[in-house]
Amino acid sequence: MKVLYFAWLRTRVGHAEDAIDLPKNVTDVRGLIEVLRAKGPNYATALKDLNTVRVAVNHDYVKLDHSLKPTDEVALFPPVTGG
Amino acid sequence: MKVLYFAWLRTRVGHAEDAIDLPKNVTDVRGLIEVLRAKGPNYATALKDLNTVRVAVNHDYVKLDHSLKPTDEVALFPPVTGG
Amino acid sequence: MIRVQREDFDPGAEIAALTRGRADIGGVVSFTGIVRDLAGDRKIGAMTLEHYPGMTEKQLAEIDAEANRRWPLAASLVVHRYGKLLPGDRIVLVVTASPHRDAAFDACRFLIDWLKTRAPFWKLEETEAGADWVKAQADDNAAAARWEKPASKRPRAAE
Amino acid sequence: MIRVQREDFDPGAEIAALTRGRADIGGVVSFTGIVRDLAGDRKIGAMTLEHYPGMTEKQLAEIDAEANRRWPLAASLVVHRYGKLLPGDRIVLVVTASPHRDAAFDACRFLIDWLKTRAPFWKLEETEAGADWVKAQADDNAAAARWEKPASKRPRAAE
Repeated sequence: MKVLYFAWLRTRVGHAEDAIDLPKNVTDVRGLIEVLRAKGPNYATALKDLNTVRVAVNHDYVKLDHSLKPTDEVALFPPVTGG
Repeated sequence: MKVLYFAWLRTRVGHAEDAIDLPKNVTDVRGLIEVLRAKGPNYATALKDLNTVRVAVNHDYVKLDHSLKPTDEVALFPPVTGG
Repeated sequence: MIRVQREDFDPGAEIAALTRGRADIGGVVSFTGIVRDLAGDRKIGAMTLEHYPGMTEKQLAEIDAEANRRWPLAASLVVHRYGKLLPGDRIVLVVTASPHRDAAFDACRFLIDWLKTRAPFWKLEETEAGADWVKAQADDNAAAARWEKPASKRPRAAE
Repeated sequence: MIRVQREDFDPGAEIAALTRGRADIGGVVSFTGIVRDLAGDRKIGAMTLEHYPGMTEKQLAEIDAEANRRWPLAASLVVHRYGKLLPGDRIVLVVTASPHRDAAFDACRFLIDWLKTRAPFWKLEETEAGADWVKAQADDNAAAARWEKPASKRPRAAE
């Protein structure tokens, strides 16, 4: 599964993209975030406060209970500030 | 006193401008309109329904009870339709 | 700033001139009015805009000043044409610039709403059935009334 | 219509292209967003706009489609830049055209309000103190919330 990071989530994680093999017992966004947090302190810090994290799957906004497929493109990023 | 007409008020009166010598007993816009109405059927028709007549004195909107001076420029016209 | 002219105007050039070299402006809103080819179900061939020279400028300047009193504008512009226009021609331009977009939007809408009921212009439409003076629209009066101030701002409120 | 691009745009040319040969359009409203030189009291030297290619286009197209569902627009356009910008640079353009000006004003404001909270762009501001990611503003969320539909339009309202 492709996971992308943007803005300060990207700078805190330290890179823009991961390829993640989702464990079988992990089926939703919340589970993916737990997997990521366990990858190291950079991830744990970046993903500490989920109030400041937005999630998109295949270019659409989703909530934490959204189910994931191995072919999904997941993106994690802060609230947007364009315009 | 200079009196100007615009739009269909001008076409109904038949010309764009009059020079009016205001009788001494006429002191306000309402009185001026009575003087004009008496000038002929073209004026009487144009000024029949005052709901559709707007009045400006020296380029500002005024009401029918506005006092007039001999040096005033008075304009009579329909509700505006620009923009 | 206001202008009354027979000639066409270029909205992009006006917007650019108003904002050139200004880094204190967050948002610019423009309204461009265009002559439509239909009045109800009648096809319009042309339109002639009559105006009252002198009063037009005075009324537009007062409306522009009122917008600048009500909102923190960095710049504002009203351009209104007169004379003969064809369907598709530009007729009026309002541009407002402000550090904050809400002020720019509100002021732009206020300016077009108020000038439609206060600036002395009259449209003569030419259709196949002849030439007709356009009637003032209740819609426009309602739109302008949105911007009436509460009683505290009216000159006679203290009486 | 939407476009995401690094290059500058010309508001006047975009407005003209959207309305050329159209005599069914009564009013065109545009909003141009410009990079300001101040963030609070800090002087901004430059700004870099990061975005999420693919998702940006999808979200902007959905917002544009929603505007066209809500209002009777003759045409609409959103152009948003990314990359490095300087104070005074144009950053975003929204243009809406409609037979009636209220629809054009409302749709333009809706588009800028919604894209500010939904389009995946992030601003990195460079000041003397260093580079900082801009924080999302409560103001912008409040502005976007103005356009939320009543319960009947929400997908879960029937539950």
